[in-house]
Amino acid sequence: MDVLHNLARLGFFAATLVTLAAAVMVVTLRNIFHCALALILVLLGVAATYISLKAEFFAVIQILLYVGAIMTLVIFAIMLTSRIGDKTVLQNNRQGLMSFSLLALFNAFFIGSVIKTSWHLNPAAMTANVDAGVLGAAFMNEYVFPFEIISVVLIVALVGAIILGRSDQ
Amino acid sequence: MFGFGVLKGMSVTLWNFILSYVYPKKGITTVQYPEQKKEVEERFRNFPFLVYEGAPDNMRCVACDICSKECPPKCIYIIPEKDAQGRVQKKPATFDIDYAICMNCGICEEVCPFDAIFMDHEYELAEYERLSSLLYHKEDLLKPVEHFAKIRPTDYGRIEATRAAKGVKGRAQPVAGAPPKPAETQQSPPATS
Amino acid sequence: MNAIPVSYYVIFSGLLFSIGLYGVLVRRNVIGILMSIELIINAANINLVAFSRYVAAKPETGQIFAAFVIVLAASAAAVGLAIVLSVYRNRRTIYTDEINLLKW
Amino acid sequence: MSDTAVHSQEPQLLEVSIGPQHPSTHGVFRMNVVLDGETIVKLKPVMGYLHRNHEQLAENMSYLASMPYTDRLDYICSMTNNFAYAMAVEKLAGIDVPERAQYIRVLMAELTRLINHTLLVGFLLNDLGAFFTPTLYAFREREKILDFFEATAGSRMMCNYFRFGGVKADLPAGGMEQVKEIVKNYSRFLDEFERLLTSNEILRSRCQNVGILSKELAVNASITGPILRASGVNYDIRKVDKYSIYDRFEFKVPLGKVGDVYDRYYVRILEMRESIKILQQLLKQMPEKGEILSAKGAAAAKSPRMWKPPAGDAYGRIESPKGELGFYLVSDGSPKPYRYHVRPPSFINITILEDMCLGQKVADAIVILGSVDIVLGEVDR
Amino acid sequence: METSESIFVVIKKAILGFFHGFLPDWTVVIISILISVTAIVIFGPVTMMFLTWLERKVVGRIQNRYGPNRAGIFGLLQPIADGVKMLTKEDIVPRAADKVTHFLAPVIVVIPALLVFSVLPFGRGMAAVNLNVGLLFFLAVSTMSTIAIFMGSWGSRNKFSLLGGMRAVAQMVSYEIPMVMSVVPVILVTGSLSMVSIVEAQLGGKWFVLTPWGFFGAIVFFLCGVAEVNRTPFDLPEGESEIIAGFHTEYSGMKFALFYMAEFMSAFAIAGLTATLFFGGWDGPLLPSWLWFLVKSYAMIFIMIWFRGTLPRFRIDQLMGFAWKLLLPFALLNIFVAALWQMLPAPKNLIVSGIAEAVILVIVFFASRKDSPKKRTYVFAD
Repeated sequence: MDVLHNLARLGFFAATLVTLAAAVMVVTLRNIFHCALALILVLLGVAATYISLKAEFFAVIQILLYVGAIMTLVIFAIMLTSRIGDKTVLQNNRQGLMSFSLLALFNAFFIGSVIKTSWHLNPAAMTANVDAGVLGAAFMNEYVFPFEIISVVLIVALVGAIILGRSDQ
Repeated sequence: MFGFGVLKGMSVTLWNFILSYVYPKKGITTVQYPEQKKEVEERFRNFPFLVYEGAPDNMRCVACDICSKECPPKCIYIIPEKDAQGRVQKKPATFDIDYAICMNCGICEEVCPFDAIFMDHEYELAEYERLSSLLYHKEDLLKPVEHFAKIRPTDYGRIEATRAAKGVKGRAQPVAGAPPKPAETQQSPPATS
Repeated sequence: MNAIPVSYYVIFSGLLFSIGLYGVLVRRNVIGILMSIELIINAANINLVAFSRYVAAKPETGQIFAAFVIVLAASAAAVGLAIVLSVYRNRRTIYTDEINLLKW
Repeated sequence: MSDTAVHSQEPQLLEVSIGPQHPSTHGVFRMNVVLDGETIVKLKPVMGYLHRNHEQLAENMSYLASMPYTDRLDYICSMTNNFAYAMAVEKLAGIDVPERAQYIRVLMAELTRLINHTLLVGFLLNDLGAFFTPTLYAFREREKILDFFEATAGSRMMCNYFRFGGVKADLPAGGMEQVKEIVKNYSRFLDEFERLLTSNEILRSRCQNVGILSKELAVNASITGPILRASGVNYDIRKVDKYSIYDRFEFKVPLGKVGDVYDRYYVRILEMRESIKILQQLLKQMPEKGEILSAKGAAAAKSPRMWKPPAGDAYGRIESPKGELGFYLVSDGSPKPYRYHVRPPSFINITILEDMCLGQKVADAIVILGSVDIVLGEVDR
Repeated sequence: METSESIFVVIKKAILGFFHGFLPDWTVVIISILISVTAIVIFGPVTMMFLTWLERKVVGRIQNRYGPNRAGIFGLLQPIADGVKMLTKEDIVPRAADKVTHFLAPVIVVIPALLVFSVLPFGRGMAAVNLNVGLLFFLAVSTMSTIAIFMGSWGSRNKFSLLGGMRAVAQMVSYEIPMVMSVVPVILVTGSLSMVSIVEAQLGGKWFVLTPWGFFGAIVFFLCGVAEVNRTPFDLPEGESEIIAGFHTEYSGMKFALFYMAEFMSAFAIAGLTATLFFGGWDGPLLPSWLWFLVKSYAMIFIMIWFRGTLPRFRIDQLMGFAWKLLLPFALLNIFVAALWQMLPAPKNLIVSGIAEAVILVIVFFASRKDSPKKRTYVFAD
């Protein structure tokens, strides 16, 4: 079954590459709607990454929430703020070169340090099964307080969004 | 309240659905056209045709041009025949009806003093080309009076009766002898177009 | 599958983060900036989930925090886009360099 | 680059041109709609795509030759168009109509009303988004009446049946039985129709309080027909003029209270029921035999190009299914009318479209247009 | 009986056994996956073709017509004729269109519609993938079609398309919520997100639809599902009488057919999911399990077509009101009722949850009475 594992790894790397390429598209494309579509591709790639981490539940949640909800919101905002016949205008400012070089520098250091680091792996965690039940139990027991707080935050945010987004009349 | 009106409506459609299977006579209204044809009514009128008696040469039309003048969309075009001396004969040389323009109103039939033009029942006249193929000439338009008797027996009976009463029998020969005067007096002179 | 070392995930998320940061720095369009922020958040989430799978004492911890992050991202997106819409309604633009008045 | 900092408080508007190629504009009608989201802030009806020069044509041909052209005004109700035109010419020339012909005329007019209202309700439901079922039920019933028209007049839609001073031909053999059958079954069909539609919550919520037309506006804009009566104005020319023999029948005029789409829908259903009542009385009263074309009329029909009405003018109007249909004729004594004018109910009723649509959703505009009941042949002429 | 019951499983095993003879293990796994994928990829379009025929037939019969009856016996070849016609049509791309998006949208819209079939249990042991988050997977993937519709409407650069796309997204996002909420009771009672275990929890006629919460949950879920796949009376995004065809106004030929295909496949998927969640999936006596599943799914499909044959369309604000004001509270309260059902012992729970459901119904009835349309009276003048 080694071949299958290798195939899976290959799939993972391909997904990673596609994700990164799509991410680059998100920040470089001129048409903002295309950027949003590329972002959806990124989110799906990230969901694939979660699957490779054996977090299927989380991957599905990622699709459901990010692609289903947040991206819909983003696209709606794009639709409402740009006219249908608009020409594509310059989307980037003139800080591109500087930002790129700084970030390249940062990444060089970052990747170097990551490769050098030896991680203290936890073999128990690597094989453990994390399904919806385990997550739910954790939410309801250990993390119940943050869970409640986050729900309050969400409600406040939604109410705030409604108030902000409401037209004046 | 909410939903019951919808359910009531849905019961109607379900009833029609079931009816179409158990009692197709009432539940289905489709006429399977090319195979099955709905019989047209006797008075149904589509496009006009010219009547002849016996031979196509013996047509009732005298080229009086009334129908062509009364025709609301002006789709009839008549040129009377002329003999060697250039005298106008009581017979059309050209009698064209543009079926593409004709609107089936039946006025030509009503105004014709000679009962020479009638509305046909033929309705399958589709053509690929609409200019020349729908322009019907005299030869295409001529049909025997028996055809008229077949498609509209009631009207045929009535019209023949009045014709007999007026003493008109067929159409006089264009040559030889004095032509019998038609009963109508307002017959206009043949067109000079 | 576990043969993929954790550093791959970290580098992946680092690159994603950098791209997102680049977007935040260079984008003029507010919605573009928000989308770049989503990239950054996703990079963080990958880290959380990956570390919880490889390093953490309990494998669900990271996922739970990632879930919190998603909720916060949703809130941020909702509020942020609402702000964008109201800015657009008032100013007819969503380009950061054109929103240059301190009041309207 | 972009339009920087336009300090306008206007919401973003979207201008949409609904029509002339659109599935539910009932022909080639066009509405220029300005939308705020889905709400209409401005609506401009654009018409004339089907203009055929009807009036000018009629002024250049004999009186009878216009008769088939009136069929094509409101091509769903050719019989009532004929009726109005025949009435105008009869007034002009002083032709009287024999008894039996009057009955046949009213019979045809009321059957036409049934056709029109049934079809209208079907199409209204199509505009509401139903997938053709009510329309096809309406067609199913209409077909029976059209069969009768074909048997009598020779044509299903373009009947060309009325003549000055009567009608073209008597009812065919078996015609009376056919009508009796239609009248008998029609109220059963209406029951089925109502079961399908009237209590349907979706239809009610879509139609109620949508496109309200106030009494005052309706009167001021000279709206006629079921739309006017749905707004609560009691005005039915059959009652007001008592033309033809309408004074011999007992019928009522249903009136709405709110004046919205639902009232217009239901007033029409009720009118159909009243029409059935008229037809039932008519079938009882109708004389078995009799003249169908007066002598004067026969002369006019035999040689239309020679027939000259006296100089003068006349306005003949009837309550067509869509409203007041009138023909105004001026004669200078020649065989052609000097002036020929149509008062088309569709055209005048459509003028208040914007007033009814403002502030409604775009889907409502379609429904309101459907409830006004226009036929483009009549609007554009 | 036994063979017909598991005929497809047996066939798959036989094929795999054949390949196992001479191929290494890992290829067998891949072949196994391929067989499932092929089965779904064939099943989806075939279902769609059959559904187009069925819809036209049923609607035709409702409208006193025959429906398609020319191509083949009972017109069964009509979908093929349609397909040929679609293929030979000109592929029109508007000049102003966003070409890439316009091209990708119909491709992308089919993918989620096909993907959701992978977790549906078509019969005993006949789910292509027994995912332990199957239900969530279904819901998550079906939201993806929103994006494709959006792409289509945006890419067409047509105002009608744009309106349709806006409507589609608003509608699908709104109906997602009561839909998920109406599924929660099922998850609550079965304690699993896997479709297979949900069906197994209902084996032996213990269908959830026979419980008070399940009955109303099924109604809510089905209505939401109908809205989710944009069918009458919730077909606003493509309401042809208002915005012509909504998001696919500018599509022709095969691209249009792909949208159509996606719509019908999702409709079938929703019907299948309703059957799985509330009607016991493939559970049933006598007939083989997969046939039971199909019978139940097609019963749901019939109801959808019946809706289509009867009902007019909602308006956008009414549609939103229906989701947020009626279905969502109802679905939320239904969770509570399901919890009651689960907590209480066997005979008591039926009564208690039944009463609770009745109370909820009465509350909803009175709460919605103000908004609901009225009966009217008319006066008659002489």
